[in-house]
Amino acid sequence: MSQTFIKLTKEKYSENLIRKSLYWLPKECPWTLDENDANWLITFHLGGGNCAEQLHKLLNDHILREELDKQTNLLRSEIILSALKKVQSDS
Amino acid sequence: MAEAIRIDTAEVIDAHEWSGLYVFEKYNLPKTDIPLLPRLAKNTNKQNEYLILQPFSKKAIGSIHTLKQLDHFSPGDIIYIDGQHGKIRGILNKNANANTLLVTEQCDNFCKFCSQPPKTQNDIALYEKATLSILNYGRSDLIGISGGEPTLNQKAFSTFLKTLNSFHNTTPLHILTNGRGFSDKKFCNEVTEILAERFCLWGIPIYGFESQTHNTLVEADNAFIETVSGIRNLLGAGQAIEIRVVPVRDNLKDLPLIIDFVQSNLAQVAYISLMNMEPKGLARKNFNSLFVPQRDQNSALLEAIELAEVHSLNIRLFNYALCQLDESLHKYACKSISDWKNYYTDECNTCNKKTECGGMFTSADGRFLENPRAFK
Amino acid sequence: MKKSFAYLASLISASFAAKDTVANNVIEDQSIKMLDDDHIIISKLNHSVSNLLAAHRSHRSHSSHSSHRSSAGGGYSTPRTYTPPSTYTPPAKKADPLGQTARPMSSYPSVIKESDLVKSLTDKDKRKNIIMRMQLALQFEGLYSGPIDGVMGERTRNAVKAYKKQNGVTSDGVMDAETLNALGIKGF
Amino acid sequence: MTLETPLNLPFLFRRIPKTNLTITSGYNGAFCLLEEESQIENLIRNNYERLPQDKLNELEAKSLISTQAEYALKASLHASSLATQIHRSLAKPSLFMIVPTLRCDHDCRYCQVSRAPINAEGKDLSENKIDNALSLIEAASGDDLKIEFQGGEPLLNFEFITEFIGKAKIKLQNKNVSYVICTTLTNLTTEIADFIKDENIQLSASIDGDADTHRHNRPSKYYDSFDLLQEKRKLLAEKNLDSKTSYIATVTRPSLGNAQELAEFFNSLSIDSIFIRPLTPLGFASSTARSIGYTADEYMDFYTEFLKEIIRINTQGTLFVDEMALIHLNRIFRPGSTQYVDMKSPAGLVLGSLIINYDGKVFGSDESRMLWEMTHSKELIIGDITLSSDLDFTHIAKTLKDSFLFALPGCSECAYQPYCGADPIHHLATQGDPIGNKSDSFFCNFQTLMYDLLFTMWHNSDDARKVFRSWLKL
Repeated sequence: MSQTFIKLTKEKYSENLIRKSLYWLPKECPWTLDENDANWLITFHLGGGNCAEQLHKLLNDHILREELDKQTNLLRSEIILSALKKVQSDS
Repeated sequence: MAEAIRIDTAEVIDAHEWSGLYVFEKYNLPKTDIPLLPRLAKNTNKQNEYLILQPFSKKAIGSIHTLKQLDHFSPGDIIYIDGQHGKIRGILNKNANANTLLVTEQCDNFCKFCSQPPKTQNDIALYEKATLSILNYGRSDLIGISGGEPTLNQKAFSTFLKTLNSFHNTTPLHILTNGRGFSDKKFCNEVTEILAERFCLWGIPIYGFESQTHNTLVEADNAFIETVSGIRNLLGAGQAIEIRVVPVRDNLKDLPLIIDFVQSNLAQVAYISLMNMEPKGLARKNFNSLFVPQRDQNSALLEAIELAEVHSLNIRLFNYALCQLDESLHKYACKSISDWKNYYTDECNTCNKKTECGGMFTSADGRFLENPRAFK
Repeated sequence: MKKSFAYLASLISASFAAKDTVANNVIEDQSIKMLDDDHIIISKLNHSVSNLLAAHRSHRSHSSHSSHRSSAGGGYSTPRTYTPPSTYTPPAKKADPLGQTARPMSSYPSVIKESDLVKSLTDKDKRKNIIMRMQLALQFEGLYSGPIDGVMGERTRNAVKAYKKQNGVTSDGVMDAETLNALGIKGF
Repeated sequence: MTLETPLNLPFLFRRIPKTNLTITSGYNGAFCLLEEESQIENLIRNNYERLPQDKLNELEAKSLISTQAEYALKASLHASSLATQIHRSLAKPSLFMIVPTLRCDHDCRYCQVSRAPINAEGKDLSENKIDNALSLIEAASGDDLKIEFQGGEPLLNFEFITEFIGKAKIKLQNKNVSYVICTTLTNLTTEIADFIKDENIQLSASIDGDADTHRHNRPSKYYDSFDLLQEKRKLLAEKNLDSKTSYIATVTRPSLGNAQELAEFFNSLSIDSIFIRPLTPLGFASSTARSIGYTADEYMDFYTEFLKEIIRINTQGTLFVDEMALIHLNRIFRPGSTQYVDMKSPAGLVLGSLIINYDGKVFGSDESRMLWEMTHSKELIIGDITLSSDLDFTHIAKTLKDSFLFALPGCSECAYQPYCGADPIHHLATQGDPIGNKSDSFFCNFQTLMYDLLFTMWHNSDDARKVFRSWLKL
């Protein structure tokens, strides 16, 4: 059973990004995450399948989410926190 | 066609010096703890003579003559003698399908289709008259408050409501406002506290899903943001809101987007009312740029209504003639045109849906009349 | 207290678990705060409203209101053209879009004499009511802020004086015909 | 849309697998479906000019994007919607379940912990606990509530039900109470039927499919469960109780291949709705799981066929509602409207429902009591009416605090967050942790695929949209 390796540069991919993406991989894609100074090293233990492809899809979407967060995350948190505050002061 | 006379308007002679508000008939002694209006009562001995009576006694202090019996008024109605024009008008009328009091003609919106264009003169007395009318009116059914912008003079508006409260009056009110004043949380809280014990429905216009369209139609900068903030604050105070939309050329295709806007941002409103433009006042002036025939509105109306129903928003049509609407829309149409300002054409009289139909605006005459088509 | 759901609710909405998780990846920079707490509302119909609303949903009375603004015409409306009556003399200043000019003295009705009026005021209920009417009018004129109680007190008296001054009513009484008339009060 | 370039407001997105659709949604519950894969990139990267004008309008109307001028206003509206939604979720529970007995005359394959032999001792809730139960309910409920008798088979302790309702009429006279009995119907008698009619009680009866399926899933030592069920349905018809009865079907592995037949069968019963649900992966042995269980994907492959058939039946003129789909549609189009316990954030646990077990113990949900039967972990208990009518929230509060979707890993970035719910007990039971790993969660996978399916059908199928609209009007 061959393994698949993927190398992703740290400057392009944050750890958060890597982990969030790996999180959503199906059971069929068991993985381990290693790192060196420059890169994230992902190993898929059962080769074949489309695990790598799936991971790249997930990474792509999470990059978009990060970009959106840059624009909206502060407001997003404000909305949630002030909503909670409002409910709290009300009950 | 001739200028229509509202059914509860009558001709009167030699009444100039008696201009003012009166309670019609009503012999039972009224409560003494409210500022009472004098009475107008039939002189049983003299045809078409009506006596001006002091609130308390049967003592006549004057009399007027009408051309015909005032049999469309009922005891307890509030009426107004307009001596200068020799008219008697119903103000609060038991038999009217809608009773509405005008409390000011000043407004900070200048809607392109306003049927009652704003004026600037000091008309503070209208609040006093409205207060007297409500307090002296025998009934407790819902009364409309309109303008102008009723809340433009914030002090007068809250004084008006406080005064009603001070006489333990709890008449439910349907207040037509542009809501802008309530973007001021302080004013919103003040008013809603005064209204704590009173049912109030706020009819507030939204003419677009974003500032540009709305502000252009009401010809006021910042109106959209202030109106929406006002609605938000009123909802926060637990008030019941009716969103009013007038479909015209500028916003017809946006109706579904307006529904989207309401559902996404103000989902707790009680009603959405789509109201066909009345060809009156400024609407008559701007007719060509605004007017869309009712028949050409059908598809947009249907789309908006279906969307509203998916979101379980309570939506209705006002001022549409059934013969201009697709069958599928009839159940949303309200027989809404106030019964003193609508009429039926000869064609209408042969229509078997006449009784369910609001007919035409009296103002929709000549080129403004969309040719009716009788159901047979 | 343990039983109270309000207590549980506050416990949960205090949800620090949630707050932390959310606040985590946020630069704690309140200077860029965009939301004014005052502009955040919880939408819940107050009780009287929700009840009556239920009633009104079925009961069409409210909705039978006609089109945008048209209902305004249901009440008073300003006369479009103004034709002064033959006996016309300039009205007191009080603006009155009702088409009800304050009644000029010259056209004072023959059916009622100053003396009758005075006599008719002897009844204390009538007097009280006239004072209420005056207080109501003066209140909206912004001249009187006391209770509408039908008592001719200091504040009411001053308000009347002020009004007469403003509107050039020269009579010396406080409740004489000219004053009532200028205030648009009739029927006494 | 104004000429001024807009700004993005906080929104969530998901590419719906096997389609070109991307769903975007906001904390106000609004959603907008983007038809091309590139559109979400253009939206997030502010290349608005590359989006069709009607999309921009829709996004702006729904406050997913905004002009500079309206930005603060729309932010306040988002926060207000969220505050209103949370406030509602924190209201008092409206569903109160009572287990008059754990005894049951069925041996359903998927139900092992919540039943006891028909003659077992000490498995009934005794009548002398009714007063405590009622004072608990009175204190814990709002003006409107539903009381649901569960089991076991509640009709095996019918005396309890009659006495309970008798007393409830006095104790809860100022509230609007509706009653439901969840039953196999097999113990229905003329007397019981009359009582149900007089008291205007609703029935929720189980029917898993045609004779073979039903017998396979819901066997009984004492009789042919399917034939007896049909017999009792005749009795219901005679008593005009059809309209009072709704049917619930639980799907097991053998049915996965027969979606169409199943739909046809339910339709042939001339009932106007069916609530079809996957197994609760709780309360039966893992050995059983292999024979009757399935993954969320397997179930949803089945369900997709099932729903398509239901829609076909509706388009041919029969109104036949799929209740499970309707619940989700209500969540989509009327956020916060349905009180469906699994679909709340914070969780419906306690806040949506309470259950009083046969032994008097009080739990926050049906799953909680099942988990209790399996683990006996005290944290699940919030009260015990054999001792008092008080409730103790100390343990449950923490769990609930951790059940706001916007703060949960996996949920916080999910586009279905405004419509979905947290199910801590499910994850506690299946993964040993109330938050759980969503990528490996049956609940999450099921809900996600469910919303994928409904949004796709809503967008792509005119027939489906028509049918969904007609259901939403009911």
